Amino acid sequence: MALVLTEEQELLRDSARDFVTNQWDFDWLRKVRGDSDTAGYDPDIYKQIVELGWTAIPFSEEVGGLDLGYAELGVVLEEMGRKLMVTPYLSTVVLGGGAIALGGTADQKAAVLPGVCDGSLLLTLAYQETSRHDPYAVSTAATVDGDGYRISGRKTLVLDVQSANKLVVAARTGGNAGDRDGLTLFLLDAGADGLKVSGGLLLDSRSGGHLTLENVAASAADVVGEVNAGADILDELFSRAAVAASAEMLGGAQDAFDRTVEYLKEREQFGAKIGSFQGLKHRAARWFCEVELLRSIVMDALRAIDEGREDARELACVCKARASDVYQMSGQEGIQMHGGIGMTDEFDIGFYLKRARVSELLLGDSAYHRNQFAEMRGF
Amino acid sequence: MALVLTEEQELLRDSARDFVTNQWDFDWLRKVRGDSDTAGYDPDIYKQIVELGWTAIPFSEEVGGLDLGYAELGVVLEEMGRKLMVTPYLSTVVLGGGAIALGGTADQKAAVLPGVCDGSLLLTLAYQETSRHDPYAVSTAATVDGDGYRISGRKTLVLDVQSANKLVVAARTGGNAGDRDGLTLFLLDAGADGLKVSGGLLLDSRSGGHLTLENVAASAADVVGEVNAGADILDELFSRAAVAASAEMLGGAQDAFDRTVEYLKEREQFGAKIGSFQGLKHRAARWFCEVELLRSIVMDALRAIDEGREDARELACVCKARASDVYQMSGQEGIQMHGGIGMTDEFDIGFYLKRARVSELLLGDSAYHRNQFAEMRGF
Amino acid sequence: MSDLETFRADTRAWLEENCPSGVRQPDAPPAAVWGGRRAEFYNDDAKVWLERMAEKGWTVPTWPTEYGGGGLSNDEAKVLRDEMQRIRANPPLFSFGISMLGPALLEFANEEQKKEHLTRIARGEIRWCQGYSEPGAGSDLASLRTRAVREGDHYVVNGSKIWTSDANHSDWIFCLVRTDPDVPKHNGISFLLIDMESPGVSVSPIQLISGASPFCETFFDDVRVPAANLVGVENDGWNIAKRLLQHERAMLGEGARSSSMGPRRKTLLEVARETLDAPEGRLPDAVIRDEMVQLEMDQACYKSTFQRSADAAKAGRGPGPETSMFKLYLSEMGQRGSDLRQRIVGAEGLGWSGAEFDAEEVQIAREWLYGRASSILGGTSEVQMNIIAKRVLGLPD
Amino acid sequence: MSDLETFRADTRAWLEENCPSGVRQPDAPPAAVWGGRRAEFYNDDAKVWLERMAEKGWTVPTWPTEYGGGGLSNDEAKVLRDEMQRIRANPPLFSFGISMLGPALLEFANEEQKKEHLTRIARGEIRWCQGYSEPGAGSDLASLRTRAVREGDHYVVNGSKIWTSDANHSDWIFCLVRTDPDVPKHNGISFLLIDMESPGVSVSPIQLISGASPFCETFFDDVRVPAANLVGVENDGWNIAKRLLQHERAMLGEGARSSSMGPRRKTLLEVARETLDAPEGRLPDAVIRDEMVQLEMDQACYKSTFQRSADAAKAGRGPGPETSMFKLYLSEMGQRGSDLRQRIVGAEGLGWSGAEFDAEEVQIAREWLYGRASSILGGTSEVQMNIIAKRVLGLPD
Repeated sequence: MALVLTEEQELLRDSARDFVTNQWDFDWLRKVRGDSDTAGYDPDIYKQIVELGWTAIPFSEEVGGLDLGYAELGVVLEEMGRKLMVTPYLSTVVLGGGAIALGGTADQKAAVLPGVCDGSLLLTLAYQETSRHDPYAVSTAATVDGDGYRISGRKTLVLDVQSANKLVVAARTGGNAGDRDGLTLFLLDAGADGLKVSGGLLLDSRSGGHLTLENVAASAADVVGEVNAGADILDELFSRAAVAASAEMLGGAQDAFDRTVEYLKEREQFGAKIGSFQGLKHRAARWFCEVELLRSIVMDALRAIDEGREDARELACVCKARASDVYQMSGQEGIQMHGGIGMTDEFDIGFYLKRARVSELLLGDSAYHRNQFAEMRGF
Repeated sequence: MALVLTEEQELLRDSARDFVTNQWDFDWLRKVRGDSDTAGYDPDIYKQIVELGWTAIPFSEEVGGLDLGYAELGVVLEEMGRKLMVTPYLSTVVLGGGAIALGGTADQKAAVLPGVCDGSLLLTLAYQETSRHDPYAVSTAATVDGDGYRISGRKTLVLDVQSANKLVVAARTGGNAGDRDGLTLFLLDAGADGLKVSGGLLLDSRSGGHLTLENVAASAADVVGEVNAGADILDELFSRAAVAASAEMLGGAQDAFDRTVEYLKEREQFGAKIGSFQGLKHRAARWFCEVELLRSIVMDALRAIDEGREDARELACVCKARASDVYQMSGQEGIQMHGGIGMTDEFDIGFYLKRARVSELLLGDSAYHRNQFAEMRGF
Repeated sequence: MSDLETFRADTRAWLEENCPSGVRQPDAPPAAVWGGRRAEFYNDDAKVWLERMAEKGWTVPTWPTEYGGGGLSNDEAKVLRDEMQRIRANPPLFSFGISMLGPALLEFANEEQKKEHLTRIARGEIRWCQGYSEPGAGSDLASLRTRAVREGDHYVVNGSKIWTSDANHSDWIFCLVRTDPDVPKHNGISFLLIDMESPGVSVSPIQLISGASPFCETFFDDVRVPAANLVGVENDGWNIAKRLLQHERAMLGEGARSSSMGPRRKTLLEVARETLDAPEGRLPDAVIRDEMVQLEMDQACYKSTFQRSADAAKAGRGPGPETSMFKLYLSEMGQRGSDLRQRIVGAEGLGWSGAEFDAEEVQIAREWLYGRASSILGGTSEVQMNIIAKRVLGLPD
Repeated sequence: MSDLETFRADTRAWLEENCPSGVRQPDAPPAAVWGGRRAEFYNDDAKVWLERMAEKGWTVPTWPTEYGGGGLSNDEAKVLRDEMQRIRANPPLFSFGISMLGPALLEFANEEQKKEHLTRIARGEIRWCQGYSEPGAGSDLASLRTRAVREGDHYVVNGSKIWTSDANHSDWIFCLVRTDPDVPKHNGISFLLIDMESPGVSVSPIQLISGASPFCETFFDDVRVPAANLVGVENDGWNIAKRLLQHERAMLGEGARSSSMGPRRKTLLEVARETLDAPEGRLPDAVIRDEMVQLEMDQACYKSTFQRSADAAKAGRGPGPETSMFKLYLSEMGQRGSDLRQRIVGAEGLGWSGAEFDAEEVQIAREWLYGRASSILGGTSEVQMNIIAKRVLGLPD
């Protein structure tokens, strides 16, 4: 696939941009902070997203999906990312839904994915236990109990943990924390006995938090994929999710850049537009290049997934590493070039830095992905 | 000691600057390339340096020295570094002379150091065997042979190996390459049987090359310090030499900076002095800060040696790491800001980049010293 | 015994007798006394300590005694500082009056002004804030538009100031105002002292990206200020302002030193050891380790540079444009430090609010965000680079 | 079979028959044919290959057949390229005539000029060099001072050009000259073609910091040039120049692709494994490893960007100002690569001359030095950033 949008993709992008611009209230990011009863997202917005068909994009027609690809998923994620929209889309469609679509049984797919597509079901993935993304560092134990399992442990940084109806939980049925073998994924109800959600508001006004499991019962039918082979699903899932997250990050980086360039053209200081100062010009030029390079690698990595290319996982590492760095740079340069006003909560630019930081640390930061890439390439 | 020059040090600096400006011919750096019979330095310049007393600076009065400190040594090295003067000073006074002064027997000191001070003797240190600075990575073997030793092995990047009359050679009397224990230093004559010098011209018009030892005989009296404890001398020697080299590098970085700032003030393009372009201004400002920070740490590290301070070795790491980075940056920015003309051999600025690279890799680059520092600090 | 040694012995004895345990670590809380009409003391000892020190003039040890100072030489002041540190005594008083306004008044104010204001600063009776920046002016301070019009023996002031730190807790504000709009911008500026209880002054705190902040916006609506509150010559305030900015940058540059005020933070190394579960030995993450070392090394260079500058100052050079270098570096090193800290703790440093996140976690995030201000406020990094290029390197406009 | 598939089959068959083994890897040496009056061929096959390809017009496959081209569509040209790569055939001809001057002549020259010059370029009869930069002008190309004065049906040219690559091997030079010194600088420039055998032309090679170089300085001393050699309108040469610079940047940006010409170099990874004595497993130097990976990743991003640009071009957009981005990045990545290479080999990459150092060692050092030119020549990185800021971002002057 060529690294340009097809006509259909351009239409999708335009309609997504319209929707985000006109329906999403950026100020929601501030309002949610005072709202202790928040669901962690705006249900009305999510309803509209469902109506637009976005939740159905990557799923097969059998389960009510549109059978489109990551290229299309990336288009809508980028547009949502531009205005820092908060929805349980990434956790439901990409993470939870992605896990079921990749590794779920036919029954699980039939039970879960139609609900994801029609918006009646919200999912998330609970895997992280240590401070930094490390997929095999799972200690949560699933011990055999009769025909089923009892799961106990604690998960951290579970995105949208408050709103999810069902959770895909990584637990250990063999081996030790750090081992690739012995991981098993379970599909659990949010209301299961012994499952305790403790959520909060993240830096960037997304929701997330801890999940505590105390002897949570799971049946053999709740196992996603095969016992002890959860890593096969997780490896592919995280690779894809990293690219999806990068598409969203690209949108944010692009918008922070665009806003700042506009500001450079308007703002006057020392009797001139500040955009006429070469010091800022050169930094803006470099920033432009960084965002362009990010856009290219995001497009390439999305298509590599759709095409099942051999280099897809390598590209995913390159993609998330660069997205993390470029978005962080965009947040920082955005504030610095706006000056004092950029530091105020009243102004929007600061929210990009916050989203950049959370997104950077979710699913592995650039150092993590450099190391992964090095291992794949045999460095 | 305060981090300012004393009146005496200022006088020394002024006279050194006069000498280097008026007596040293920068063009020598070009001329030596066509001269296959070169001694690797200008003997007449070295003679004058001796007359100025510089070779006597760090040695005790008993051996004909001036009994001054590293603070003073740093002053003259910086001035020599400014104009990229080529002399066997570093190898003779700092490395070879330093090894004898630190660890030599009374007989060795009496035999060697007066000659270093009065210029009749040139020394060097032969220790490196691998591509990168790694003091304990010595395989050259010194095996017991009667009352003495037979030494065989190969040394690389031996500075001024062509002109040295005597060499301090690190060899292994125990342990394996990489071990701290089992190293022994020997003082050998350049003309010793089995010792083969194969020198060339380095990038920066200094001389250096390989040394091959084939069953070179050494007596017990040739051992510098104690058998198997050569690392005690080397650790301190390299720490001091790193600071001395940094002082020379500071001079080069400062001069490259000064030349470039002058150029920015003179050169016109697009109808204006290029120094008026903010892009270059900001880079010049950062460069200024880097050189100033380097100057501070060099001064501090020199004085830490003289005062025998506990943090002297840590500072030496900070110092050489920064000197390596700042000098390299100075070489690169110097050429870039001069533009095309900076790339021509006819123009002087390119020589700073060359000296920066050789100096960076001699005695450990910044990554090496960051790691050393980390070990000292328990990271 | 030399005079200085005698002074040290006397000072040590006096401190031993007069410095109450409640202002000495570890008894003293990590808090500061800022003085002012609404002064708050973290405990009774802090109040006693301020009174006793003010009595000796040691809240401002080097100021002349006739203005409430201690009349000490720089060497004596250093002895006093050393001795206070020895017994880990909190400073009795912090204020912008001491660090910024005072030195400027000593240099530029008339005798009445010095008598009135310096003594009250020394005793901690009046808390001052700074009114320089204006909305829309940013780093281009001299483009300020707050207008002061002379009417008889008063100025009438209209306009607003932004980034007035702690204005909501302050009693007076020292302000740059425009007294002549018809001349080139640096020329028509005056330096005015304004009592914030004057009718027409109002203050509104600023919410930052990191949450609540010490910064305010301060509004002036037909505020009448006695003409006697003009410092120096009308329309010649820019010179005072520049001098004051140098003191501010020097103060910000020295920030690293006074950071001993807060509770001891875990070092980056401690945080990394905890988070990476590596209580000893080489840190398992080589890349993080290398970044941490680079930061430590840069801090060592900064420390040497600061020392060199201080040693040079002893030899007679005051704070000059090289203070821009300190501001530039200190802010960036601080940013790198808090950035690294947050990246190391990862998931544990991403919370904004909720019972879910403990205070330390939230603090890491807030500090990281707040730290972005350090390269903007007090003159952006870009302005510092401009100053270096122009005043130190002499590059053309 | 589609037309394109037919074309592919035909091309493959033709190549199989006509491409001699001496120009195919591994038999072919890694050398190029540059053509010209003093053309040199690395072997006899190379001469045959050029003749056969020129016959088909495939030295310049997309040029019109009437000017010696192959008249192929872009898609067909890509098929040809693919098929040549498949059999690892060296390109028959390299030249600035093909990559730079040709496209400009196609766009701006008159019929006679096209007929005369394009066909000779296509057949490799004339080797061209570029006369743009002047001593003292640097990146400010338009400040050029080489003067061309019209005298009857000739121009008389005086002045000099610098960085005229391979001028000492070239037959003709395409030049920017000043034809009107009295108008603003971009306006009085013309584009002139000059035969270097004309009396008064002389060439002097330039020694770089890395040693001998392909660059020259070219001098014009009362050189008489027929007025018919003016391309486009007098005083309107700047437009042609700008267009040509875009082609040059695109070519420099594409450099990474044509690098397959040289002998295969050891990769950085191979060099690191050898030098660090780590034939397998994780590289022992974590910091070097991380730097190498970062470079690899940046190269991957560059590759995707280049592909995206090509895909966009297919959709109808020609090389625009974003080629500045390629120039900026490619030069810096190259510099980082050769810098890393030299730092990895350490002591083994510091030799300048002497039997002591083997050729590979010396080459590492020379390449590292020569690489510093890439961010300067062909428009400095600063100029590329200016172009991006102005033409892409629309930032004000």
